[in-house]
Amino acid sequence: MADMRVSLCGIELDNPVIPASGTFGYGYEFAELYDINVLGTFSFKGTTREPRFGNPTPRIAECTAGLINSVGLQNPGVEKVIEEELPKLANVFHKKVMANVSGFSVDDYVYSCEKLDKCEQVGWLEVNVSCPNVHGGGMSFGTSPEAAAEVTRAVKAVCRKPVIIKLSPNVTDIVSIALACQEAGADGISLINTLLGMRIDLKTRRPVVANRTGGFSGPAIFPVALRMVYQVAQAVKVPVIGVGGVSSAENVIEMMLAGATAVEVGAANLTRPYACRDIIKELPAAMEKYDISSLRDIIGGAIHG
Amino acid sequence: MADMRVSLCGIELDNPVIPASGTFGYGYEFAELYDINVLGTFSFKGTTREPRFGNPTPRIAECTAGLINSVGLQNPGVEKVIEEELPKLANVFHKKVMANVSGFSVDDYVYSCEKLDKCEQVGWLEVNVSCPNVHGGGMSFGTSPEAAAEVTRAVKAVCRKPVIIKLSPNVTDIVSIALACQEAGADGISLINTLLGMRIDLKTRRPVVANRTGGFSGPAIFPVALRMVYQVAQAVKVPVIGVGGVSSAENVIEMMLAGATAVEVGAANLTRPYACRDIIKELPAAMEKYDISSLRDIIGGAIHG
Amino acid sequence: MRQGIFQIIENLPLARDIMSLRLGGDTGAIVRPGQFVNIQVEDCFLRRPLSVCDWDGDSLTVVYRIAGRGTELLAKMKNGSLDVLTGLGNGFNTALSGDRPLLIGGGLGFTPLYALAKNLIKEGKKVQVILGFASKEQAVYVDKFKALGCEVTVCTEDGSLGLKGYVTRAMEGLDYSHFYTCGPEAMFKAVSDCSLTSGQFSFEQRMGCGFGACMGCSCETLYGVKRICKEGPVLMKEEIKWRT
Amino acid sequence: MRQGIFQIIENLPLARDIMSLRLGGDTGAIVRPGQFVNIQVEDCFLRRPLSVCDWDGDSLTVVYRIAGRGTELLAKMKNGSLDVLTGLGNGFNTALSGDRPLLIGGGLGFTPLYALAKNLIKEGKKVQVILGFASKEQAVYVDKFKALGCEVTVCTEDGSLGLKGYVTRAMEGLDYSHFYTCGPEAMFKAVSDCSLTSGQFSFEQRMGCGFGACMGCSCETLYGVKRICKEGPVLMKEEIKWRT
Repeated sequence: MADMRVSLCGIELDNPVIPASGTFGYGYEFAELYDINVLGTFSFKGTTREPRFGNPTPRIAECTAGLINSVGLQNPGVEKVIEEELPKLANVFHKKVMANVSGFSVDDYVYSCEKLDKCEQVGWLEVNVSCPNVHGGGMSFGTSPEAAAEVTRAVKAVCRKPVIIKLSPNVTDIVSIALACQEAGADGISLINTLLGMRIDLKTRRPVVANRTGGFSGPAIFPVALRMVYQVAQAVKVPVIGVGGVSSAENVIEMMLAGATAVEVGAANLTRPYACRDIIKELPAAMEKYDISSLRDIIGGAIHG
Repeated sequence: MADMRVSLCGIELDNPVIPASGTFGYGYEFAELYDINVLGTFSFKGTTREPRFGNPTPRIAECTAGLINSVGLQNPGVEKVIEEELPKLANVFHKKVMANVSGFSVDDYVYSCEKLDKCEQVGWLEVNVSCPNVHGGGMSFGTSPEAAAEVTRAVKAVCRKPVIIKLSPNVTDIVSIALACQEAGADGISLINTLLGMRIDLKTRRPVVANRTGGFSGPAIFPVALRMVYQVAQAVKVPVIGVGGVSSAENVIEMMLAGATAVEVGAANLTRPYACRDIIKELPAAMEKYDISSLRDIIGGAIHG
Repeated sequence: MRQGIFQIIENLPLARDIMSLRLGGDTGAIVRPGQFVNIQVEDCFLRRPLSVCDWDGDSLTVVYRIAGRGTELLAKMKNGSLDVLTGLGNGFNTALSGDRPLLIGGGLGFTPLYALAKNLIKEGKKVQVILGFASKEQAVYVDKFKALGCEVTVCTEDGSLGLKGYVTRAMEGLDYSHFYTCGPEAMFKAVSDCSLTSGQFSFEQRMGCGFGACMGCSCETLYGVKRICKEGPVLMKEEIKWRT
Repeated sequence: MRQGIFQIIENLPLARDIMSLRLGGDTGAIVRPGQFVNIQVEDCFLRRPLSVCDWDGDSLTVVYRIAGRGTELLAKMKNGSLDVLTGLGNGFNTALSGDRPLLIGGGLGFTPLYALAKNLIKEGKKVQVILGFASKEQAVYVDKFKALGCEVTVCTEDGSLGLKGYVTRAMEGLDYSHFYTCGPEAMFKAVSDCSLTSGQFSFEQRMGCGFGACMGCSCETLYGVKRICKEGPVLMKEEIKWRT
């Protein structure tokens, strides 16, 4: 009997599969398709202090084995999320949810995290210091150890629940940023957010997305995500969530061997609405194929020796 | 009649297609397959002061839409390249070739570049400050503006021919590095080198390549390369060579719209030995499809407006 | 929304670069004209969203233009099966049509209007249709609309068929109870301006998922933000915020 | 080296996870036993290098183990065509065989040895063959070697067929003029140590291109660096630098 359970910052997950923020809305679209309680948990749409429409459209560009999005943190704002989205979510999801938070100032982060930390349904806060879509916004926090640590420290000061910092891959030395966040009290690190990418329309000779550049995700970025997870997992003591191009049970196992305690699935949800349910279904067979009885046992298995 | 000519640092190319260093050896393997004089030029195998075997094997890992290599600059050393490889090349290639140089100290770069600069066959020096495979080696030069500028300045001091600096994408701010190189006298910038990536073998639970991590290339990285070319081309005045995942005539045009004066083709040569010849053959039809009479005219076409 | 495997029944050209694709499979999720399907094309990462032009219990038809890599690959498929998401989007509201609805299609915009016309005719409405095309060569589906019993006016930009000019020219002096339109966004503002009644517009936008998960296709309306793929693609004239 | 499109004639299992693939096409570039082909499998970025087991004027056969995604996909292909690079690598040197060559195959290592045996028999040599397998179930091609007229000794690790133990056990006391071997690298050192003559080893390595461009498969020999795909896959006993 395959044991898929893992413990993420003191909360046990039935399995390590977590839909990534921005690819799963607040859960309902998918709850109409399958019982989302099969998930380990999910990270809801990036939430900010104020409501945001986000970037102008078009916001989507296709790539080989991936896509670029420049949604730009569209969300109803933290108050509405708490008053409207979470109660609705309670009807279809009975596990702790991961609250994904973005901001444009330390105060923003503190304001939103403090409110979400008090919500019964919220199990973890995932603090996004890395969204590449907001000019001069979240990006700056994620590209400097000091800024990332400052956000971490401020958020930790107002939260009782585990705080996971989601890092940007668009940096020279992601390990130093992860270490700074751990030093500042982060309970976990999730990586990677999207790579900054671009496509140009040959007919119009203009960038495909109105914002010109956007976040590149999908199977194409998996090798970069895996490398960074491997580097960070070796350096930090806190749990690491592996994110980036995961689209199969094998990818989940590979991420965990690299050092991930849990794994987020992003772009795959957009092209395959049942992707996460299917990955969870396929995990036991994949575990047997690779002689794994408990997923806990393989976390970081490729790091030593 | 489609005009494919472009001028790269004062030397006219029949077309902008250039096989990238490390995917075309010193040209012969391909000269056995087709007349390599159809190429704009090509960038030969990264050459160092001393002969190098490179990294231990396995050195290759497959990825979605790409591969990871950790060859680690295997080459016979600059003396042998000049005494043996270039004379052999002269029999099959009658255009100026691009000499790709790597090093582990400023002196290394100066030593090799000074010698290659004197070779009649060499048209440009492409200085690789970005090979991610050599621990503490080339990587460090490519990740700091100061170090990249120092190498540029030193090489320029001993070279009469155009010096093109090849940049690493594994950085937070590639524009600042490109500007530092231009400031230090670089005649051109080529980007991107490979992204640092990794794969793990689920059976052995060990990294696939012996060196653990390696350089990730192929169509998967095209959107990241295009974005960086777009950013750098806007910032610098010198010509930019677009490199990264290019595998079709459309990709060449997209790179040029982003600001590339010429385009290097890498991984595609490895899986499709005739890739560059085919891309050059397909360019006129692609130009007609997108209403382009002269490639020169579209360089940077997506930047303004 | 429902995910299903559909068999390719036929995939034939109607005109230069215009293809008609008929798929066999479970169409149970399609409940209104104006909804769309999202088709996974091999070797493309994203699905291709296409309006349903016509459907019955076990088959559906989409009409698409060969415009890029995805549709080029799709056009090459002459048999086999496709992974398709069906029943996407809100679709048209036929309850608002009144007795003499006007349907206005620009270019391939006629596709969702065909299923709509079928529906309205069945409901006993007097359906007037204006179809605008670039030229005669592009003018497809005209006879099919006529065969349904619609009163059809054709306009072409070059005058090679029907009225010379845009669809708005054909709207002048027409008497209608409500209108439904689909076509290039450039046409929408003009149609809205010269329209005498309320109406419904079917929008297009680049989509990541097509079922409301990614927020890639959002647009601002006078009544808040809507997702073209979920609360759209059909918006009411009164709620549209025109880009100025 | 030559690139060509080959038709799948048959792709059948010989044993559990062991497949035999016969391809029809231009084999003109294959000039020596021990050379390999590099096959493009759909949905895989890199080609799959496989030793040629047998070939004639217009077809070739490779035998492969279903070991990963690429070979899993390849095993599913029952017809259609494949993009194949042929005539890769140096191949075996038959001129050195002497009158009584010994061929030693470990696991699927027999594949290049089959074409070699055919060749040597044609040249009138007395060919002795040792085939090592994990067990009886894995022991394929034994009869085919016998049918060529070879003197075949089989070894299995579990003793379920022939001698119990490794191929080196079967080498003891044998009289031979030269040897050729292919199999797991772990077996090579043992074979080299107990061999009485010079011999040739066919190596395997992960390859990027298969034709000498990427330097991905290089190895150090006593006589300098060689590319397994170009100066190899066959190396002489005397030049091999054993990893200690």
